[in-house]
Amino acid sequence: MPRIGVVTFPGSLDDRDAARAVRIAGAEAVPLWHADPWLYEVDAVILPGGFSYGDYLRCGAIARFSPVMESVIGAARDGMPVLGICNGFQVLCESHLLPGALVRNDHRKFICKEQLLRIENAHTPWTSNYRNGQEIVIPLKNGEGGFVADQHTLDELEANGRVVARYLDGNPNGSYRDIAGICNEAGNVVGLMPHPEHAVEALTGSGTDGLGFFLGFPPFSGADGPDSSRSKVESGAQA
Amino acid sequence: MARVVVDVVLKPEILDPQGQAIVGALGRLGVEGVTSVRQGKHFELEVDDNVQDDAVAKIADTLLSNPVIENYTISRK
Amino acid sequence: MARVVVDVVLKPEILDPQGQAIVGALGRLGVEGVTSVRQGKHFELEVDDNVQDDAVAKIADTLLSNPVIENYTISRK
Amino acid sequence: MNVDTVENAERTPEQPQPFAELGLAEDEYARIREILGRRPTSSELAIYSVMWSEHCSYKSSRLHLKQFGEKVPKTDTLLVGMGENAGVVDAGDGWAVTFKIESHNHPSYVEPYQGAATGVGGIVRDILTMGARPVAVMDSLRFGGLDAPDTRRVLPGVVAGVGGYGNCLGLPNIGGEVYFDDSYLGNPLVNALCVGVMRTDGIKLAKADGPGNLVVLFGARTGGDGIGGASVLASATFDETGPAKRPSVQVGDPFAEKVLIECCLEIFAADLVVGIQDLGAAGLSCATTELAAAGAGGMDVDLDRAPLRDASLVPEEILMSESQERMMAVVTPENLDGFLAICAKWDVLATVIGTVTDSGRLRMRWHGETIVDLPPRTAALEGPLYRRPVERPLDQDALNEHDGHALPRPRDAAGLRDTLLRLIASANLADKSWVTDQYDRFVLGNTVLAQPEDAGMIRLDESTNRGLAISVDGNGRYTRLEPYVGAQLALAEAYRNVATTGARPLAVTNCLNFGSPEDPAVMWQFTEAVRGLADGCLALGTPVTGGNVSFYNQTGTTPILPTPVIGVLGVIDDVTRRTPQGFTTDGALIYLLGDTRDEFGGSEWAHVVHGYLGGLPPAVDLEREKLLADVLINCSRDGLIDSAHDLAEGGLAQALVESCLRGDSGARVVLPEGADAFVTLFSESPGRAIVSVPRSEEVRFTDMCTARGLPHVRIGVVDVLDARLAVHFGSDAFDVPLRELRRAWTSTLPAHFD
Ligand SMILES: Nc1ncnc2c1ncn2[C@@H]1O[C@H](COP(=O)(O)OP(=O)(O)O)[C@@H](O)[C@H]1O
Ligand SMILES: [Mg+2]
Repeated sequence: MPRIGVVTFPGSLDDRDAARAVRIAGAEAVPLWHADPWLYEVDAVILPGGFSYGDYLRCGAIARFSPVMESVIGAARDGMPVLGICNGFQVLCESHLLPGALVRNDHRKFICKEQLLRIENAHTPWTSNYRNGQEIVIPLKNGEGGFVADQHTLDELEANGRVVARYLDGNPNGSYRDIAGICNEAGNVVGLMPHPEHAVEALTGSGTDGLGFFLGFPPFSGADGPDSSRSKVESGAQA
Repeated sequence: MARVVVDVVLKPEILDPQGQAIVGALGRLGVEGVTSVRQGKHFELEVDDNVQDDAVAKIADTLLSNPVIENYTISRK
Repeated sequence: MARVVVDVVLKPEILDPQGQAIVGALGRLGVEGVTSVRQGKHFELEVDDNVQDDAVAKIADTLLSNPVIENYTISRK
Repeated sequence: MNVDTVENAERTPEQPQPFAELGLAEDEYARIREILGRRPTSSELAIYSVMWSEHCSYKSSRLHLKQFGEKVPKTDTLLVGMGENAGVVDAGDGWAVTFKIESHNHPSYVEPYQGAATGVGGIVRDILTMGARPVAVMDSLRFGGLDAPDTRRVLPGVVAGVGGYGNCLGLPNIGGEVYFDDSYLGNPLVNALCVGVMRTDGIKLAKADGPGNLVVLFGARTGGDGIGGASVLASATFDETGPAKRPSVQVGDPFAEKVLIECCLEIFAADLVVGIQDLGAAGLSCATTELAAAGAGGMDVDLDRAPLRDASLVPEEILMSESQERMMAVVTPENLDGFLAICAKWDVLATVIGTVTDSGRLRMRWHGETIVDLPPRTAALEGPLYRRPVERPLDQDALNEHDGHALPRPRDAAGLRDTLLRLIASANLADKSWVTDQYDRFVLGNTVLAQPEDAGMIRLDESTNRGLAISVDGNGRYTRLEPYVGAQLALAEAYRNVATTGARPLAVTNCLNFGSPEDPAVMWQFTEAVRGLADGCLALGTPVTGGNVSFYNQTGTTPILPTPVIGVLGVIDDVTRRTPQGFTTDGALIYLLGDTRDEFGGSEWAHVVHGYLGGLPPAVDLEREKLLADVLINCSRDGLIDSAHDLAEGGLAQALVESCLRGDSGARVVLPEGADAFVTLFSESPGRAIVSVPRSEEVRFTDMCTARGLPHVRIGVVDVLDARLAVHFGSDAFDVPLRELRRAWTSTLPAHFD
């Protein structure tokens, strides 16, 4: 069974949800604690939503310096799949694992809604269960979800297929080029503003469109996971 | 045109969770010598030359700060 | 003990919805002469006397601001 | 700094003291002297003044609230009744649920964001204190007129504050209310509800038992927040207070509270506390006196050990401080290390500040000298009790007589259509998603129903699908017209909303928002409302488990509309059986359940179209409410209906529009033959709901209604593909495209606040 770590920072909120999503997807959720550097040989890591350390300064700014992040940053550079959702996305940007930054929504309000998205890159370990161009609905909830980067960075993201998901049916937070999610050059690190972990059961959340994000394991071909005998996903990231 | 800066800070007796979070983070980062941090807001206004300080004070009072919990200072650059 | 102020503002090319909203509100209040507002953050640090400017710059660079979107200035009071 | 010690107080019996400034009456002060046998020290005076304030002692209301305990229905679901931080209800399978609603009205007017935020923070700590994990919040909000400039200041701040704090705690917001009325302009109402869940053997109580046990203060440091807030801010009108004299308000730190919640839950799980109390209004004064009074009877406290944020605070201020995010626990010496270790893990500051004793005295020391020595019961439990004068308002008869029967009513299709569009776009009936979209409803992954559904519903147990449902309701205009009935209408609506989703209503919480108790007319409204609520709860079999009274909601001498806000909690065995509000099944038959009468007193129609308030509110029939609830619950259990929506303000028309828009389905409606179309569409008779019944279940459904004697009439059919609401009556008809309905219903709030 793939083992997926879910990090809890003080102020993490969606860590239980992410762990539940992992379990529903048939994997084992391994709790990781912000103050411990150990990753317990997990195959992938999820940085969940929430307000790490209160997010008073800038979202993700303080979490970036936690002991667990040091290990996550190292593992991500070595190819371990990492998914940052909402606050996790902010942490990834603050950690410079992903380019750009997330700023206050252009309408200045927190927004919680069911959001239509288009998957633009189905070749990351987190999106391999979708088709390019597939439209899904998952919850979006953030106060600082506006993705910004300079023109050059944006062009580069577009040119290299690093925009993973885009908002459809109206831009909910002022993100440049309607960007909802991006990945790093290697494709193993994905940041996503909306919340697939809130769309894994028909009874709660917005349906089951988000489950695919958690089904893409055994691990990403680029990763030299602790259990390398495990078969690899065919469609590894195409950088 | 002139640039006027309004800095809004929480009154000293009011809790500043933001500043506290920063002090905590600095501690974890091993930075020493910073004993307290207060976080406030910083506004840069471009105003016509005929806008006087008392007009800016009124703006600061009603819109940029809540006098119940915050103080502000005005400076021209 | 010394007080050091760090002001962090969004880079000019980054949209500042809060500043814009303030301009809009001023218009509704009938205040004239304010052509633009940018909102940033204002930090007041109490530091030991031996803390030098470069140490503060490092704090501002790594923690208080995100260089991707923000600039900062440091001043001593 | 000269500190007033007990010794000093004994030496200087005649020293004048500022009891009046602290809100104490002369005879109250005299009683304190009598209790102590000397003058109080200034610290003791601080304690008594906050503990004997209206806010903490309920001195004007206690006499009347007793009814909730006296008229308690026979029920085996109550695990903890009134009097604790919150009541606890048995939800089955070993689950216990606790819930409570509380006001934060005045602070939200002064500083909307922080006032509302700390309102949420406070009620969440109350729930946590019972030993429960908080699992959801709700908010009931009332503001001045939609067009009033100050509403633009207050509403966005309040909503951002409710959201800012609740979202940051990771608690889904699953429902609430937003109302507008001019009477709330200088007195917005911000009532926050929290619900928590625990195992029945995990209930914690606020008492300091076991002499020798340690008293631990943990969480945030104590600062100068809201000093005097409890008595000055929450118990006296502040309309004449100029900006310079504005009272200081509290600032919340939701991150500190989130950490405190996780820390407490870990401590509870390890069974490391004997008793626990949150620090809310009246802070340390309240926590120490209440814990001691409910437990072994005494406590010794070293006040200088309390960690301070501001070193210049004096003992009186420390005792009155309302700094947020603090808790007090009683811990055995053996468990102290374990307790402190968990606090350290969560980076929560914890300090032993005292010991439990059986001396019958609360003693506090400061720099080695005794500054407090009082019997804690006298502060916590034996506060003053007032029988305030009660007098029916002089204008009440005139108000009830002028019932507005002559107000012109629309008759033809065009007039009815216009009225419908106008009503759904009106402030109180319009879509509230501008507000509720600022609240996280998904977090924790157990939200089965949330706004705009009739009630919020949370799954308690993933393995069994057992769940709970809650609704909060109130109607100030109904209550103004007839307080006894108004309170019962609010209760009936919340009860009905819960049953509409398929859950069985079990228990009640309430927040009573009124003007000054020193005004006999207000006191009449209050006593009538309390009597109505107590009688109503007895009739429905749903005990009151707790609540909150907020007096002095008035501007000058003009009180707000009397506004009891009632929360009803229900339980459902299987949340997969829940009944949602929207029409979704093509061809399903729409039935109207209950009786429709010509009832427009206090209605939205009279208010919106004629600006009129007069007559009597709709008549309430609690036996009928029970019957309707039974039918709705059985329908859910047996799978007889696909949707249900209760009828309330705006009547049938509003309910039809909401069910259509929620399910994005059209409907063809034929009003019952011979019925007055206007009355059928817009009357606000309670005890009604609309349901959609799949054709295959129609016979079973109607058989059940007939057998139980519930009036039911088929009024139409769901037409998923025909995107409009068509209404036929007599030989006439009108229809409105869903697009037009949606635009009218959803544009109002954004147009005012964006
Ligand atoms: N302040 C609020 N917070 C959360 N939900 C709200 C709020 N105001 C209204 N709602 C939700 O909007 C919906 C419509 O409210 P309302 O018309 O008062 O419902 P009802 O009449 O059925 O009680 C309900 O689901 C209610 O819970
Ligand atoms: Mg209602």
